[in-house]
Amino acid sequence: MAGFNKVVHSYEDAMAGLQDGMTVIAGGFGLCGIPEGLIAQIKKMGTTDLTVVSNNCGVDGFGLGILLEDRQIKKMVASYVGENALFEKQLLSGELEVELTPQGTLAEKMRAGGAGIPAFFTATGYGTPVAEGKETREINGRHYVLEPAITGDFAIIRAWKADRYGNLVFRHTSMNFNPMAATAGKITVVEVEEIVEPGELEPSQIHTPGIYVQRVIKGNFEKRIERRMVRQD
Amino acid sequence: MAGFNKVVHSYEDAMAGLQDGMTVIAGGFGLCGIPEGLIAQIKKMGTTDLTVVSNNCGVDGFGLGILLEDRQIKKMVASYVGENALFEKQLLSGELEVELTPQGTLAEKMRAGGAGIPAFFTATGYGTPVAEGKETREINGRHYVLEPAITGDFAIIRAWKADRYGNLVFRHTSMNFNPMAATAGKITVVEVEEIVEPGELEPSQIHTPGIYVQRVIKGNFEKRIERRMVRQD
Amino acid sequence: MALSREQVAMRVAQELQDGYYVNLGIGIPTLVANYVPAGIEVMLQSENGLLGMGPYPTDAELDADMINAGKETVTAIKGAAIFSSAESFAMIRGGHVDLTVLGAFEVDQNGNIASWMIPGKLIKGMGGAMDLVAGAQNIVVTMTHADKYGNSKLLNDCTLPLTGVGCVKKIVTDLAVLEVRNGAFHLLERAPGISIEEIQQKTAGKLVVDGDIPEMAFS
Amino acid sequence: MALSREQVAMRVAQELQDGYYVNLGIGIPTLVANYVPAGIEVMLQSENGLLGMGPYPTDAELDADMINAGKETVTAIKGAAIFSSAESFAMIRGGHVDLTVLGAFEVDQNGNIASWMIPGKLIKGMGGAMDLVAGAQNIVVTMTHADKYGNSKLLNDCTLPLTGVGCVKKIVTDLAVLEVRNGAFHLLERAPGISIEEIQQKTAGKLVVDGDIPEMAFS
Repeated sequence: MAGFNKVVHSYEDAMAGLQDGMTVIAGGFGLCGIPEGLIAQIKKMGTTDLTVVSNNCGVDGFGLGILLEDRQIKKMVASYVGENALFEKQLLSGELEVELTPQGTLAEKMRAGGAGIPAFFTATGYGTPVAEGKETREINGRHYVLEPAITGDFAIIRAWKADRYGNLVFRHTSMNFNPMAATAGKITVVEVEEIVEPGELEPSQIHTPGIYVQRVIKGNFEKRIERRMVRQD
Repeated sequence: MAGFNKVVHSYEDAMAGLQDGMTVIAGGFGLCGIPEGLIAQIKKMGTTDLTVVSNNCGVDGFGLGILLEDRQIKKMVASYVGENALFEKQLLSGELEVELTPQGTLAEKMRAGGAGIPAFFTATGYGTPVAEGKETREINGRHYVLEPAITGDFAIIRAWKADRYGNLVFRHTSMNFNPMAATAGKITVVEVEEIVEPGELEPSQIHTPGIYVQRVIKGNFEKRIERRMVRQD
Repeated sequence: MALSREQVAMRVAQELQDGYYVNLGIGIPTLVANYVPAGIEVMLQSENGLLGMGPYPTDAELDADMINAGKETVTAIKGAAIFSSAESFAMIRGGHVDLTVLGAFEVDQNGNIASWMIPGKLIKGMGGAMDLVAGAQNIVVTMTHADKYGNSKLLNDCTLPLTGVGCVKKIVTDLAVLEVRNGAFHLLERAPGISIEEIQQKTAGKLVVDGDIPEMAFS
Repeated sequence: MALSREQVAMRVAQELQDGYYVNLGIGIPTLVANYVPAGIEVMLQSENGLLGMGPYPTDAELDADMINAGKETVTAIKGAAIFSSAESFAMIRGGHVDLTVLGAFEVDQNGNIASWMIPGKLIKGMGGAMDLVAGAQNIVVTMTHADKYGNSKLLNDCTLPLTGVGCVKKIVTDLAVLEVRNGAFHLLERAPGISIEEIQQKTAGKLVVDGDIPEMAFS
């Protein structure tokens, strides 16, 4: 049973092995579905020169944004980074490198990385700065760009429920990039709201099968809301 | 509401528009998860010169195998066709063309077809007859084959439950190729065991979102077992 | 008179058809959801992984795990589906979304669109816009016809970095509805009280005015 | 004496490690599940979309919607996951499966394998075998050392159409355990009572015999 008990009990164990210069793929969209405690642990460890792959880089003072404070991120691969001032400052000063990637291409690059597809063609970005320096090809009358897959030394994700095998279920739209990120890490670490017994998750309703997951830790989440909108009813 | 009520009430309506020479992608693995009634309707319609894309071609007298009886299939794209004698006979006599495709590549080609990825690289089949005539490329020291996507004029699939929006849930391992087939048809027709009200399916537990589905019909299934194995307990 | 933001949204809403799957961008496009014509139903796709987006939540419904692509809290309608970003963009890239409505800085007469980056200003990123314009069956662009200095946004050639090539089919501005076809902007409708001359004057790209051009109708 | 099918499976089972995800092919590989060593746990992957395959069902459990890649009715263990064929082969192709055990017609000293097609006989198709040999971290081949006419199946070069190139790491036959490395078969173990001479005589490809070659141990 030891071999399949992936639950760890400290953030130190959860992120053990992370080293300077590694690539970390992070799940989440904005502040939704982000592994808050794992990010905090990376800040605590002080690991530097990281390449971070994530749709966004959090906000000032929360989410991945906190890794900017001590300049732990060398390069960011993201689709949208317009939410924090520190990011802008480090980008303009040349301390931070950014590779802007269309959101759908980013999701597909992670999936491809996990699925053993080293590269794929997409129409997204053809004729734009995104295609510069990349191979393009006309297929059946449309133009496409060849995009390489992404894999990471670590993937850090958030899920709702996990069992000790690492089977995962996500809650509502906090799913977003988490399932693909999970597949693309050499070591995939999942921070969850709840750990359940094997068999409690209906097999055909598992979003991420445990084979992709190396470590599971139970976290506590602030779940900060980025744009609180309510209607009066 | 009319625009999203995808439920049809006859097999004639379900397969309306199918014409000689079209490409039909079918879900199912062996006899598990196959759209029995939709296949029977194609037999009844007598449509010919079909290209059928499916992991298998049923067995003699059941599943896609019945479309061989009146020679409705011109070409079969499949990974394994060793289960029926009529298939063998038509193949050897030259009445039937077959394009053998590795199972994982077949699944990925359907997914790519539905996802707007016209082609992708895979290591599967490199150095084998599957790669003959195809572009190959070395990426990071491994050899890969470029595989084109598959799309169909029709996709015929089986699901467990559907709502009128076409949202689908599959039962156990009858899922198999059905979700990818669903995405790759210009017209995707789903035969289901049960039609439920919108809202009965938990949104994050829907396997196939309704956007991929054009028609839903309630069927009755024989669910023939190909290899019945039981243990004595 | 030039249309208000709400009127632009109202006019765009006339492009909706029953059973359409629609992705609405941030800004004016978002308002389109308020003007879906009576008797038709559309399903809103939000690219972070939600098909069947509903209104903002009540205080009681508020849930940090339920947001839209603008990172706003939202709800899901009955019959909604929630999925991963890869699945969401499979839908978009695969051409399953019927209509995308989005804003732009510039559009040109060949259907090119620039909407994500102004060099020299901060680069925020393209988000899902490049996938949306490459993937949707129909792209409608909403924007003011000219910028605040009076410079046309309908050009011969976009000057800013592109979001997509040859993808824009229709443009709804505060002055006009135009179709992009055969290397030109074809004027289809005028805003009430706006003259063809004014539209001509504020359109830098090639404008085709063929026959009578009706005023937009807001019933 | 040459090993029985069960003994080959028992020997292959010694390759299992605690926590391994394993895909077992049809035939002898399937038997490996019966000999998982005490104290370790492995998870069986069936490529039609099941991770955590259990034993055959009882009559009461029998369900047509629950099959394995051999199209046999099966069960799922507690903690199993079920998914689509695309997801299943994402796992396989992406290198997440630790070990694949499968049969073969021929293997050669460069790790090439031929297992799916004999020209002139009916072509049944490769099923998932090509993906499995291209994707798994470790490939163990089980087969008889020679065919029924005494012809070696361990060759310089495969003569039949290939399933995969340079992918076979280890071979367990009825006579020996061999590792494929540096363009040769390296003899690791002999079946009890089988001489090196007999193995040499039945191995057409380059065989390296380095030092003492122990007999297989079946505890």
